[in-house]
Amino acid sequence: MFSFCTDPQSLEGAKWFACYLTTGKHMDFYRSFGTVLLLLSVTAPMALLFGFLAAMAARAHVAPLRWFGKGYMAVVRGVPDIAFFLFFVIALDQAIEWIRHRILCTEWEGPVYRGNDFVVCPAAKMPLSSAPQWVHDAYGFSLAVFTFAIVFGAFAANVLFGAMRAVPRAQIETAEAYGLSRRQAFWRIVVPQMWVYALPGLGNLWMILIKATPLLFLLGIRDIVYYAKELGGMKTQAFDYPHPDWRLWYFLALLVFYLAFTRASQIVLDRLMTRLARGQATLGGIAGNGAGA
Amino acid sequence: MPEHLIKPTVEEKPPVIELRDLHKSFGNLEVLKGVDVTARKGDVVSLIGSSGSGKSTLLRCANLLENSQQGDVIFEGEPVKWAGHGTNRHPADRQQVIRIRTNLSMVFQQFNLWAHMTILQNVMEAPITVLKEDPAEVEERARALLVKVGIGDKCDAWPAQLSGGQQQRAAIARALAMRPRALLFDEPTSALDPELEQEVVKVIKDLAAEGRTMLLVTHDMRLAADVSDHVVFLHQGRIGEEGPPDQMFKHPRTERLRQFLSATAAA
Amino acid sequence: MPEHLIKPTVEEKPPVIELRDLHKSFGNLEVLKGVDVTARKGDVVSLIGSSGSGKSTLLRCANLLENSQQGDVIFEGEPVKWAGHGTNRHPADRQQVIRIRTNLSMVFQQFNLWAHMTILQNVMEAPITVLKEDPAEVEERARALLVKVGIGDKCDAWPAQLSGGQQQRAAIARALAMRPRALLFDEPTSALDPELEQEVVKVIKDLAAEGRTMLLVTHDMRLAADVSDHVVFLHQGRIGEEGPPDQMFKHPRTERLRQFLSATAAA
Amino acid sequence: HGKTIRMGTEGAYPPYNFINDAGEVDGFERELGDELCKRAGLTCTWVTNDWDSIIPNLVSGNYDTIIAGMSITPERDEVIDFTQPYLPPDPSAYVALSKDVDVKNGVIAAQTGTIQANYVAQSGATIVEFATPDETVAAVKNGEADAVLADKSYLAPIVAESNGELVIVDEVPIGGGVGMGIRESDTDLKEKFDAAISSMKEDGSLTALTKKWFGEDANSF
Amino acid sequence: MTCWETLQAYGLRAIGIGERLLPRSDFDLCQQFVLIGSGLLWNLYFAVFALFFGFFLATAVGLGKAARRWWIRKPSELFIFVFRGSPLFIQFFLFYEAFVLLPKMGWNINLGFTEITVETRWLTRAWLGALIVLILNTAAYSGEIFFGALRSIPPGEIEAADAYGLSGWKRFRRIIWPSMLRLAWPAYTNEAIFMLHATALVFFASFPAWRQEGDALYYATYFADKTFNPFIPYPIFALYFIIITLMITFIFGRINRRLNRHLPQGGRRPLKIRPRFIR
Ligand SMILES: Nc1ncnc2c1ncn2[C@@H]1O[C@H](COP(=O)(O)OP(=O)(O)OP(=O)(O)O)[C@@H](O)[C@H]1O
Ligand SMILES: Nc1ncnc2c1ncn2[C@@H]1O[C@H](COP(=O)(O)OP(=O)(O)OP(=O)(O)O)[C@@H](O)[C@H]1O
Ligand SMILES: [Mg+2]
Ligand SMILES: [Mg+2]
Repeated sequence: MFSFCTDPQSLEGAKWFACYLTTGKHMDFYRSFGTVLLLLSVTAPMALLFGFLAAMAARAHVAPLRWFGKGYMAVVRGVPDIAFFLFFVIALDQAIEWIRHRILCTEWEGPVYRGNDFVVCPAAKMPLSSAPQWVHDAYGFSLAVFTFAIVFGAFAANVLFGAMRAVPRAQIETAEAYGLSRRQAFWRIVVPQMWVYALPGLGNLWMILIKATPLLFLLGIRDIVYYAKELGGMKTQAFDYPHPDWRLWYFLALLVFYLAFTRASQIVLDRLMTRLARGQATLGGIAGNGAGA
Repeated sequence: MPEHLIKPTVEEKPPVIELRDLHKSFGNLEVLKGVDVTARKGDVVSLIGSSGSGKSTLLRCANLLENSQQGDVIFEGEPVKWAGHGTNRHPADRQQVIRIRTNLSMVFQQFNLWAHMTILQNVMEAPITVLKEDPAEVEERARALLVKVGIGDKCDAWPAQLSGGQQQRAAIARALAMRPRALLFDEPTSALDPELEQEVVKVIKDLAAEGRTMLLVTHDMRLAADVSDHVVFLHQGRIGEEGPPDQMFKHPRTERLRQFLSATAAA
Repeated sequence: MPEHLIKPTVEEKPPVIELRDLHKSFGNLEVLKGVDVTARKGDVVSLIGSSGSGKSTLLRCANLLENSQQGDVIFEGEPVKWAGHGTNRHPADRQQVIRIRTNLSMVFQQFNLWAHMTILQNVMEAPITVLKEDPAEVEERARALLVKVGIGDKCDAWPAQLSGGQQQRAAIARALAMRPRALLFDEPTSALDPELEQEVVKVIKDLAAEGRTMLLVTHDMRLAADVSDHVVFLHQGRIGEEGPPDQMFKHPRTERLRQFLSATAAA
Repeated sequence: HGKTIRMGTEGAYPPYNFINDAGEVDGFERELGDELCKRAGLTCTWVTNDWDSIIPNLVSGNYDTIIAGMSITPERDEVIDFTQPYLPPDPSAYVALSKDVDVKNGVIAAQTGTIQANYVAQSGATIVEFATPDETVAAVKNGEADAVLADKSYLAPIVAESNGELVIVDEVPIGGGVGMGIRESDTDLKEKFDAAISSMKEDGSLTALTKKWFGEDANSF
Repeated sequence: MTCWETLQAYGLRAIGIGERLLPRSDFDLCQQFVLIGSGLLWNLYFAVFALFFGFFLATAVGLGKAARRWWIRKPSELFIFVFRGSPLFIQFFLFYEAFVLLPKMGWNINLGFTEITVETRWLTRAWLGALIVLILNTAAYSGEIFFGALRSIPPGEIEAADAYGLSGWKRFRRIIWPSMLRLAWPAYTNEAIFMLHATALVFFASFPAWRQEGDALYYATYFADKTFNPFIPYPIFALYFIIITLMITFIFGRINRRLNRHLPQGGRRPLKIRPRFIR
């Protein structure tokens, strides 16, 4: 990075740190913050969409649709996320390749499962083994996003389902009394009113999503926690910049990042809540009285 | 009032809301035990009766918000189609229900204004989304209605910022904006002062003159006497007595009604 | 009514609730613009006025549920101590507030029953936990009160299962169970039929005879005329006129009150 | 042919493999792997994967070889195939704060899921398992554990740089040699790498490479 | 080994009772079910105790955050902010580092009839150290839930309480607390589920496992590691958790129904759901 960094062994003090903190690996570390933010910004809307669809399914009058919605919520919510990430992504990847194999390689001889191995024709590999590395990265990233969206979609569905039910019956009844159809009452009354009830839950979910990003490494993506562990671990003389176990400092840095990020999110969410709560009397409107103690 | 003056009028007008032998229970509590009510075009039918006698429940059954367990609900000659039996009975045809409700507006005892909309939006909502009317035109009408009920300055306030009486007037404006063929009023003047009550009386009379049909639940005997063509006295889930207001209030035939009314007279 | 008959009575009784030059705004909207009201021991003071004139707000200020921005609230000669100024003004001494409220029960316009308790529990709650009375004794009294207001059979129902009028009566019973020295009623008969209204009138008169003081907001001029010793007409945040009911209702002095009352007379 | 061979490694086990300060895979196996690919005439790219799922991901085809300091054990051999070893068995070492620690009965730290953890569990000592090798060493330093058992080649530089704080107490031979893991169905690839390893063994370049990374007195072919 | 023998040998392995050595070859389904199931004891232990102690702390913290006085409110806000704002595994890491640095000491506490020794060393063990972190963590999350519920209690009901002279502890105990609990319950149910899930992180990323005694995930990873097949142990692990989650949902649902018994059926309002995932 700096011109004086060519011989790390000779460096001292501030210069040493200047060089140390600008190594290629540190640069990757800083970039991984971007990866995390990108993941969040893609995953959140997708999870919300999944959640909304599932919540609607769970309210549906068609029984199989309802079972699907409720089953999705119950099962995915029941499984700890770690377990989900430990085997679901591999399964998902295999499923995709298996389908491609079925479509693309009709004349392929031999079974797909050979003993322990899962072997599909080269044309069905996802992505192709000849593809450049960034395609592999993008594919891995998409799988991660999709997995996150499925998991968080279940929780979002639960929040939205509850919020839809929290809208006072009288409000919906009145709409129906005025001839709004179920669908109209849903879109015109329930959906606008539910956000007040849903936002605390969704906000919470967003906070949790932020803090779930360390699981990315389980999905083969190098995130900030991976780098913090990597960089912080004890470095012997085999490295250019040897140092003892510094994980504590790296983790403290992560702590600061997470606290700052959640704080910023909280401020935005609070603003949003104030906007939404306009007019709807209950929530916090008369907070002063609510306090005990 | 001479009988011969009323009879012919009643017969030539077609019935708009008909309830026949309506039964409704909440769990073990039988609230309606077979009630028949008919409201003809342009008529105002008042429901009176002591607290808890099932007046609100009756209105809610007429509007199909509550499923009655037995009996018929007939709107403009078209009987509601039912599916299921007993406590499980419910309307079979959603389209029919919506069609009926579009022509039948209700003012709730607790007002039930939509909390996430301003007063003006509350009034404009149904005409625009249900009747698909032109928003600009609806807005003009809505503002006029709000001025008419005396809260023209509260157009942009939220429901939670209004006093009880103001909310009630907004609810009335909302019902009128639909220009329905029939209206259900559940104690529309409970939170209003006498001045405003007179306004509401005027509104109801105007509506009746336009040929709209109304079912009105009220505790205010003067209101009932003032606007009704027909009064129904509900007692313990059955009709205790019914008839034209003059007869009901001046010459009650049953002991129970006489007793009920004596309270008003005593005051 | 001859003046000399009223004057002495008024003077010998000590004031229980006194509001002096009370001001209250919501944001830019000035609802109370300097109001003085005095209720003496055993008196029933009625507040009348059009919808939105600030009657509910006045009661809430008297009970210290709403912080007024200026003026004094005096209960049994003891002025409320304030801290802060303007919109930030609030009572300085929590103990004083509690002491005052224990002796001052309120019946809310929206009833505000505690939804998680049965009707009986609602009535028994405050006497047992606040006044530390004997539960068995309180229960007996509570049941008697509920029977008195006509919902003895609803002791074990939840508030959400009651009709509007039943809830209102439960709220009245709850207030009476405290045996307070003064009561605040916000439209206590809005959901009641004439029969029940008469019951409430009787209750109020009995309470007055026992020496309890009452502030009563109502739209029902007959009720006001019937029970009040003194009537206050609120108009646009100020007192439009006040006086004994006979004078107020029969010989209103201001044009505004005359107009307000004409609606009642017209009916 | 145009197929690119994807080389899977862990990237967290110096000096076998690690991510260097430039953020690239580095270490003994990086150099070895690149040389083997050259000799076998293959194009190779490097992929890192978490140790826990390194075999399942090979089996399901996310990369084509594992070259991650993996000892050849019978259990692993049941699931995947190994090339011939490119490193002889590396002894494991007990490291403690003093020489007189009882490694048979004391509290011994090891990384979860390693052959050393297995060994300690059977040895009769009380085992404490940590998620990373760093933590095992830290546990000895702060007194949580009496000693740590890990690959000697991993521990040796740490001991050397500890200024006498840590000492090697004992050595035990565990595990077979280290080889490349390859899918059982991929016999073709296995042959190519076997041939390349043989050629490196023959011309002495493997020994040179081993000495470069593991020191002069390291075992090698 | 028959499955019954396996159960006898490994049923309580996670708490140190039974066979000392884990199975090391010829793994069968029964072993996987039994060992992962025995590890579940740890997950249950952590979840139950963390929720129990956390509940009281959470009530205090939630009330604290709603308090008028700044010197009560600020510390509660800070507590909630720090523990909700950072991932659980970082909390585990930092606490473990701190616990390790504590001097290793023992105190003898005389209870009159018997003497017990309290050692700081225990703090570095999962059963105490991790439990403390979990308690603090759940207290922060539930505290926020309770705080939210406090703010959505119908103001009319609190006003009525004020108007009748109910104040302080009485007002809280009789009027606010029941309503708060009712409003918070759906969200609190989620919290309980997440607490259960969070227990899987104890041995996975932070505290060391002694004598190969770990939680369900520890054994699931053990088998995945030995058989190189993630598709059996992890789904078993998931299945166990789904079952327990359903049980929690059922029990909490029962309580919820009781808390809501005063509302007409169909009109129940499961207010504010605030679920959470990993922290
Ligand atoms: N929270 C609030 N925010 C803003 N304005 C309010 C609020 N509460 C009341 N107001 C306004 O204050 C005025 C007086 O309200 P109040 O409830 O005291 O009227 P009222 O005399 O009791 O009327 P009613 O007889 O209709 O109940 C009304 O114009 C109302 O819109
Ligand atoms: N959801 C419910 N569950 C159980 N009982 C109910 C329910 N709703 C109403 N009731 C009971 O049904 C009876 C009739 O109630 P309704 O609301 O129709 O009375 P109402 O005639 O409108 O009385 P009011 O004049 O007091 O409003 C009452 O005794 C009430 O307790
Ligand atoms: Mg009613
Ligand atoms: Mg009012």
